[in-house]
Amino acid sequence: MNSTAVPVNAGPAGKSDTPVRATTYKPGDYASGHDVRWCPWCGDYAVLSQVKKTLSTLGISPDQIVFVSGIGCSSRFPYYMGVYGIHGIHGRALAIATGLKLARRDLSVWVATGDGDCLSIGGNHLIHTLRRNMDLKIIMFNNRIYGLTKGQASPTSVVGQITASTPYGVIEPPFAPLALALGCQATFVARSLDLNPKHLEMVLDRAAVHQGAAFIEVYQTCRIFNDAAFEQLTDRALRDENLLMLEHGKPLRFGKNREKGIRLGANLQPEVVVIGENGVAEKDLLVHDEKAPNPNLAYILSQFHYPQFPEPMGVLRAVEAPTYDALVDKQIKDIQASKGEGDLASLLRGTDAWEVD
Amino acid sequence: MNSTAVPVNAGPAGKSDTPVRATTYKPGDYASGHDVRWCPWCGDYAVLSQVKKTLSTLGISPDQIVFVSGIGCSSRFPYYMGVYGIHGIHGRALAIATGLKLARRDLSVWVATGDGDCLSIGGNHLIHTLRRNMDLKIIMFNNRIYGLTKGQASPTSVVGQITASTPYGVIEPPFAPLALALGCQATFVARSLDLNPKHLEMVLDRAAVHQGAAFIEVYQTCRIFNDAAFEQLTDRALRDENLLMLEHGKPLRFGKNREKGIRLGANLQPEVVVIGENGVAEKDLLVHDEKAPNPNLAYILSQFHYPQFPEPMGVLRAVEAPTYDALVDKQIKDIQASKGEGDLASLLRGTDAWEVD
Amino acid sequence: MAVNTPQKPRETMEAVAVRFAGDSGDGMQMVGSLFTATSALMGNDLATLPDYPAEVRAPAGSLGGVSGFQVNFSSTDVYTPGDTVNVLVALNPAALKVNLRDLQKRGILIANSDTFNDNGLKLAQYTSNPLEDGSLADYQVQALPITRMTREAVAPTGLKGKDADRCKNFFALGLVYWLFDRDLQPTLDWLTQKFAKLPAVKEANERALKAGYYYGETAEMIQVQYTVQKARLPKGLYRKIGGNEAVALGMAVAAKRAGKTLFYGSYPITPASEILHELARLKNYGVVTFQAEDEIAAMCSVIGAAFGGAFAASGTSGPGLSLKTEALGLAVMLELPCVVVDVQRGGPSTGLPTKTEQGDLYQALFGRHGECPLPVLAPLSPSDCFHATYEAFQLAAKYMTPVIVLSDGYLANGAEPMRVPKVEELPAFDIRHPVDPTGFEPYARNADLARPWALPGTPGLAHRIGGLEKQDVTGDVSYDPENHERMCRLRAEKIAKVAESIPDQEVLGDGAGADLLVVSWGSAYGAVRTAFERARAQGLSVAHLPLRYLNPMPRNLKEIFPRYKKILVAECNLGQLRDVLQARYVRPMEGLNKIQGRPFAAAEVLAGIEKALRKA
Amino acid sequence: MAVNTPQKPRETMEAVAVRFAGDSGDGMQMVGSLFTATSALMGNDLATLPDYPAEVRAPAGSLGGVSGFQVNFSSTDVYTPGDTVNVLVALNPAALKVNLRDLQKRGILIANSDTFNDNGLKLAQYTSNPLEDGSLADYQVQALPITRMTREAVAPTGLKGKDADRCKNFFALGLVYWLFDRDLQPTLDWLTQKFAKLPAVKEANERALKAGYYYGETAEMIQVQYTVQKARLPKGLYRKIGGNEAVALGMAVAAKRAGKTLFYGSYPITPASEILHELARLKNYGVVTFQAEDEIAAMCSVIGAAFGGAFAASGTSGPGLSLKTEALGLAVMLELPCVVVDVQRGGPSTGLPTKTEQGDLYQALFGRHGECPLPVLAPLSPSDCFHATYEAFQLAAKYMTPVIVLSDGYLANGAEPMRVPKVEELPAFDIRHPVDPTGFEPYARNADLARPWALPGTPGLAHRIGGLEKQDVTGDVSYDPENHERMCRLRAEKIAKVAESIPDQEVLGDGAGADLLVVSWGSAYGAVRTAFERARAQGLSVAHLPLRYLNPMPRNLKEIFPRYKKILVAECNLGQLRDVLQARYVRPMEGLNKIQGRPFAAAEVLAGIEKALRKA
Ligand SMILES: Cc1ncc(C[n+]2csc(CCOP(=O)(O)OP(=O)(O)O)c2C)c(N)n1
Ligand SMILES: Cc1ncc(C[n+]2csc(CCOP(=O)(O)OP(=O)(O)O)c2C)c(N)n1
Ligand code: SF4
Ligand code: SF4
Ligand SMILES: [Mg+2]
Ligand SMILES: [Mg+2]
Repeated sequence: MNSTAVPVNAGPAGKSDTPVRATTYKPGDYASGHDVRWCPWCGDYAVLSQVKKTLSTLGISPDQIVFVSGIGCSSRFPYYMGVYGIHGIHGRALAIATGLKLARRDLSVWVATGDGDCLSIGGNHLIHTLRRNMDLKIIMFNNRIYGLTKGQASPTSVVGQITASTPYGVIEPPFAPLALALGCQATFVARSLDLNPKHLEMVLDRAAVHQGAAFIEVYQTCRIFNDAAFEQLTDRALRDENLLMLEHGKPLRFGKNREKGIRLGANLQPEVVVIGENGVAEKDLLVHDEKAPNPNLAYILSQFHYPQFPEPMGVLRAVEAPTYDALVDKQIKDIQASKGEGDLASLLRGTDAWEVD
Repeated sequence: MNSTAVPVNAGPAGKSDTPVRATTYKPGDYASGHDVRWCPWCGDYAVLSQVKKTLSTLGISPDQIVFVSGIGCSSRFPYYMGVYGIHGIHGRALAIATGLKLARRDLSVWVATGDGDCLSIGGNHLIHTLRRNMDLKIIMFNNRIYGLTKGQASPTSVVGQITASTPYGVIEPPFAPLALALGCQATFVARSLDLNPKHLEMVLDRAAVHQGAAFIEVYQTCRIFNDAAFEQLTDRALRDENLLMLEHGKPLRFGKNREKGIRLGANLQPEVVVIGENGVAEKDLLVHDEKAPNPNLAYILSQFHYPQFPEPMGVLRAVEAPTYDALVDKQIKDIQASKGEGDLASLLRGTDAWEVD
Repeated sequence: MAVNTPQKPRETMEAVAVRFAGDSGDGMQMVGSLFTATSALMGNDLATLPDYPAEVRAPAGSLGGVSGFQVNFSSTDVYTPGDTVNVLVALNPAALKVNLRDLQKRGILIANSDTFNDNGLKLAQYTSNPLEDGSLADYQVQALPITRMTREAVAPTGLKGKDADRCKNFFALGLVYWLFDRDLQPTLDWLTQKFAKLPAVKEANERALKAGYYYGETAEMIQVQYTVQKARLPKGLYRKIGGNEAVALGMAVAAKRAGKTLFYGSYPITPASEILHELARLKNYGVVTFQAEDEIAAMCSVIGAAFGGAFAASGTSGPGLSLKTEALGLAVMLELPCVVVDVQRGGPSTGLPTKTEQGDLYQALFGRHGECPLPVLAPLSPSDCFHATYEAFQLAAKYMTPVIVLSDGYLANGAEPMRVPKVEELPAFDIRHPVDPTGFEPYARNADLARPWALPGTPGLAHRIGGLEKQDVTGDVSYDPENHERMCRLRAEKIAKVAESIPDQEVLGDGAGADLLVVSWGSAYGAVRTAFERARAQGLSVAHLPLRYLNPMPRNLKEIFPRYKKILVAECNLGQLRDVLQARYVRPMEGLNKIQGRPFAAAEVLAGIEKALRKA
Repeated sequence: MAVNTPQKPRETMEAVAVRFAGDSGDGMQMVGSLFTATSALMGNDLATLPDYPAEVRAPAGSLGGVSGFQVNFSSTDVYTPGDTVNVLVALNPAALKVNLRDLQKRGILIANSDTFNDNGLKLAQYTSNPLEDGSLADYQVQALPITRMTREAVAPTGLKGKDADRCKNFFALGLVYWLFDRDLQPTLDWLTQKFAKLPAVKEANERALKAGYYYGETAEMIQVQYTVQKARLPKGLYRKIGGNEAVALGMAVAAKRAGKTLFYGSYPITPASEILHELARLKNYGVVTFQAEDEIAAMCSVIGAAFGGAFAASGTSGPGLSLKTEALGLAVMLELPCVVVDVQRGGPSTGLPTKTEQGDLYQALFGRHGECPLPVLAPLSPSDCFHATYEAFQLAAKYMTPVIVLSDGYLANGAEPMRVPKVEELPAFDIRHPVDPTGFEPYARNADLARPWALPGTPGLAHRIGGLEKQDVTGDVSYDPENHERMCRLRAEKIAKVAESIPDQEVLGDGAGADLLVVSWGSAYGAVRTAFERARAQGLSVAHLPLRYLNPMPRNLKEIFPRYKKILVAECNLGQLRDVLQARYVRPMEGLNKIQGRPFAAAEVLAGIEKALRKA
């Protein structure tokens, strides 16, 4: 072993919540220096650079951060970060991250995962992680395709999409990932876009400070296998009609001149309305409330798809709730407080020992 | 082989939708005659007898029905039915049933599964089955416990519940299974109770005729490991306060004298109100609409838990949408129609063969 | 309490096997355990085995619903719960039907005659009453109206009907206590504690217990009382321990001894769930238990926790081990320490979930894609589950590798006394987490070929690991052909080197050579050892090699095998170890195989030994 | 089109290996395939092997981004794509750096000198320009400004910049076509079809192709043109086929031949995904493809479809096979027919996903809990993937069992000509689904020990199957100890009986005995066969046993092995088959092992043969 020894119990469970250091950091402090091997112009680059920026603002040393991923183009993420990392197996990033965080509450644990990794093979771990409210920051790169394996359909590929595995077009309806997350009562649900660095930064910043499972869907363009996936949302001429930029406490407005809005109609059916037309005023619009204790508005928004509705960008939901790792820790401490901390000799002896002599 | 041959291609994919025969059947025609080995008074018995009743009304011969299950007390279900059956492996019933139904659209395929089987180890198959809208009838026996393995916590065990694996109490928030299903845009979502045979029958009847994935959560009492789980919902003195019996097109009313109702308050926050008090009238109440194209009301209801809210019983959502197996079939037929049905010789030859002589 | 000194004649016996059998609802496991605890306290060596149905509650009185608990207690060493029993308690006809074949000729049968009515006989598929039709002439039958006598005994407490009847197991227990001259006090203490909040129940059970005892003392029917002397156990503190309990203890103790947090990530499955239950109770020892959504998540959580520096482990059984396959491969690639205990049960697939088997050896050794070796240990007895699990953590941490421990249903559910080790007796852990960034390389290796266990949070050591092939030393991703071969060979060599940390194999009996060497592995030890001792007593030329390290194997095996004319490999499967030994030592071996959801009986092994020697 | 008859001298060669290498974006796979197709049409026997990077697009010009395609074409039988190449096309410095070591001394190197500028050399980590520094003196170097010549050639089409440059692969192809006197027509036809909607692109590529060809004809630099005669292939219709394509075809054809629906449930994974892609295209043949959410669901869907009566199959690679473990166990217990193709890649864990290996033999044979045997086949060549998959369905349906086919990355990506069988030549399927309820028992067995395949929907045959142990004959759940042993033995015996349906093993070379027998399995066949033939040509006493049936093994193996003094087992892993053979035939064997993500080179095997004989 090429190093000296440290106390054997470095980093047990049960340290304090978020480690904060007095130092200041630069985005470059979070880079691994390894060559980044994504295709030129892949949307993953933008996320990588925003993540480094966000981390540098938190005052957390790179040594206190761990990135865990599954398998996929996006799951190569940890290799490009100058932090601790595990490039796991396909679909299992969240399960690995859960074990790590339960053993080491002192670390800030992030997960990079793809639409296939997270929603196809990894779907079960996602829903359980969100249900438990594990304190993990989850960045899901949604390019609506399997990039690494060269272009098969993913659970977010759209109906009709031609892919290597669906030469005659996808027939399955895709997941609405944010709706799925809300079906699990996720405490932090947000969406952003690789091509809007400012917005991405804002969403990442928000996720970074959320205590609990923070689920971010990032629309990410795969240049090679699904180049046009988000054209309608990124094209300058179209995007204002197709994007709904969420702001807490603000009415839901969009459109080139923010002239349109969202109103709740009969039967809880949302409608696109134009302010000033048919007597519609701003006060008739739904007002965004990411902190609402009930997830009902967030759920309604999570189902918006263009062209019928503008697609919401930003934080759909951000509420406080105990995290699973904190509860595990608390239960242990409570029991230790009431029963006393057990020592090795009493553990060995058990309750019914007898002496032979 | 103790039997004569039939044409080798008996039962290929692509037969017609639902097989209907002219015969009439009795519930007993769907019994296997095997000794039923659940614990005395287990809630599973009630479901077994209602299922046989429902099937007997459909005019489908027992030979056309297959029950698939995973592992658990409830997953022993197929053994007690006089139909075809597969008692699969833990959590995988839906995946097995999917393959069967894709190969044999002529069969009526049902799935019996437990809260552990379906939501813990099997969660991923559930969400994908619902997303795809596979034409399967799914009965999930929710006893909020692992019965077969003698009493560990399940993902529907409630916070604080003492189980074999949580001697100091469950700390994870449970799934709201119907909300999870709605997070996947499930087309049929319903709930019933083992102890209300009439209601159970109604829900099973409705599921049986639904084209697509029909997800039924049945509150089922495990007498041995979780006897009190549904006391508040079954006790004569309490149940009227805690149950919301859904009827399509009817206002949401409950209570001993149906004096209470559900109204949607500010911020999409539902509230319990008393009709006649504070000026509340029936017209102020939410009206149940299981056929609403959007799942918003169903989602709001899916999160009701006593004591805050009465728990909805009945059909939360029932909408029409193409089923996955029908789309698979249609795609094949369309391509065969446009390209012509391929024969064996041309398949062997491929497109670029050359002659050596 | 004072029990009158019995007046009847006493006989001394070396070892006795008793089986309590009744309906699942009759509380047989409870009285079996109490009898065991008392016998342990009285200084006997012992081994126990419960046997319960696969259904949670099969129909009352049915053959499928019979539940049994067997205890073998002795004044000499005990290696098995006994092939056959000296005393059978049958609380209903079904219990008699299912268990009679294991009662020795002239053995004592205590039957509850109240249950041998038309209904009970029908449920047990008897066409005539065995207590009356002379079919039990070979046994010492004690047919007693236990239900009625229990009711009378408990009447003063006010308990009636079902509640009163529920005490009949304590009546039977009292009777057996008298028969073997056991002390009632431990059981009375237990009742006091258990039913502290239900004084009537406590009193009723106490009364039933004493009534049974006094019945033995007084009644004319039973003529002799038996004594089983204390065993000559080495001095020390003892506790009774079952295999699953021992695994849990081994994990918790290893972590405490190493100053580590124990992280146990698991998914319930019979017969391994109890490990989770045991550990979940140890929260005051700081144990973190995580019931994952499935076995894949459980195994992955273990990997994450191990990366974080915890002592991480998972327990499961066959179907769960199959699900852990892929993640185990990742653990091998990451070279992180962790322990997986597989409590084997009848397979394949769901198989016989509540029965024992040694069918997962192949899976443990070979069940991963690619070249993916890891150490495999198999404890020999319930108490050895403690030592093997502890040792698994020692090897895992020393060699930075996942380790599989192969327990099974027989060990898991069986119990025996274990000497409680002193803390100082437990081997220490020498775990070093690097802290110095100078020259740190995540895949540099020490003399044991282990890589450093660098923990996140350590300044300057940030590094990334993953399932892609790694560059030797640096751990960077590498697609280099020669490097891949080097790494595959290094991983294999490292596991082979584990042999340097395990003791040489011992052979019982003549180590210099004999006509026959019987090889067992894991739990088959008990029956094979007993059979071997009987065979030696008969003067047969036989030795016994109880294998505990399945991968790597002890280095001296290659010298041992040539000394024996013939080798017989006894295992509860169709010959998995035999094949592995033939592959490694290229020497023909015979198999003694049983795959019936039950452990070997010593008599079966003895017959196998005799047959092998006859053929030789 | 008419190409002028070339004027330069011609030489005839028996076999030539050409490798096209360039950046991932340079279209090397495309021109390689076109060259192959043309050579096939011209009657050569051939074998091909692409080699591309693990990243979808590594940085342009970098060493990690080099993509290559090798084709070996010959007038005699070809078993491998060739250890070394006669001609290397290197479109940039990185391609030269990575591939030069495989170019034979005196071989032809065609390099695009336009790319050997400062930037290109730096990316390839060259410190001086190899085209100028004399380091290539051992080769026939043709350094041409391919980029510039291509631009000029396509100028008339109006294509410019990147679009024009993209045609340079066709320039290189044209030149190589001239070098080996190949017909341009098939490629021109292909361009016409491929770019029907992009006439300018079509024309540009056409011009580039012809420019390359004419350059060869005209320029002074290349002095000789080579001819490779037609191979003496048996008469018949041929198609070029790759291993994955062949698997897909085998499945689709088997189902059609049996009058069954093919159900393919799978999850994408390199290098098996192509099977899914191929089958998804065959919808007009009624093929049902299902991309499941993961490999577990894929395998379970296969089980469901098989119960329904379909021909059900799944394809995967190592990590996926690991995930299918538990469901494969269920399939064994249910005794339902299905086929799983494992396209092996470098392991363990994620390993080397785009590289080949034979590391999953253990997993296929032993990787399930409990006693869980199933047949395993390994095709010997890309076209044999068709036959092996077809045969797997025959065995699956006859014996009612899941069957594993072990392909690998080398077979999957390689290609060779395959004689197209006539429909009548394909063995028929004799599948009987019972219809008569009289005496129907789900687990009654026929002479092959197969149980009936009764389909849901059949009146009166309703029955339930599952993973719990079953009562012999009736299939009811059974916890009976003896029945469990009977069933475990019956399942094992049934798989052993499969040996009755497979041919006796053939030995190449002296079947009566020799100094050395080289055993290969699956894809190692090609290199071992080539080496074996060279060794024979050298007069060495050696024979070759190419194993195709890994479980059960051919019955005559036990008679074959004793005839040889020494046995050498050649496999791309650390010795898995050798161990299995030692276990079964209890005879010491040597291993020739390579685990570098690459197949054996024939020269390596030859060296291994010589060494083994020297030691003997
Ligand atoms: C068990 C297993 N199955 C399949 C694969 C192959 N595989 C690798 S990545 C991937 C999908 C990647 O898609 P996504 O998660 O969307 O990531 P992207 O490449 O698009 O960023 C698949 C199927 C694998 N590595 N392991
Ligand atoms: C792979 C695997 N893991 C674990 C088990 C053990 N097991 C069997 S049933 C079950 C849970 C049953 O709970 P649930 O699905 O709620 O059914 P219930 O018995 O309550 O009806 C478990 C964990 C198994 N059979 N297979
Ligand atoms: S294949 Fe797509 S997702 Fe993957 S690196 Fe390239 S552009 Fe990005
Ligand atoms: S354990 Fe519970 S769920 Fe299982 S059969 Fe008994 S009562 Fe029913
Ligand atoms: Mg993707
Ligand atoms: Mg349950």
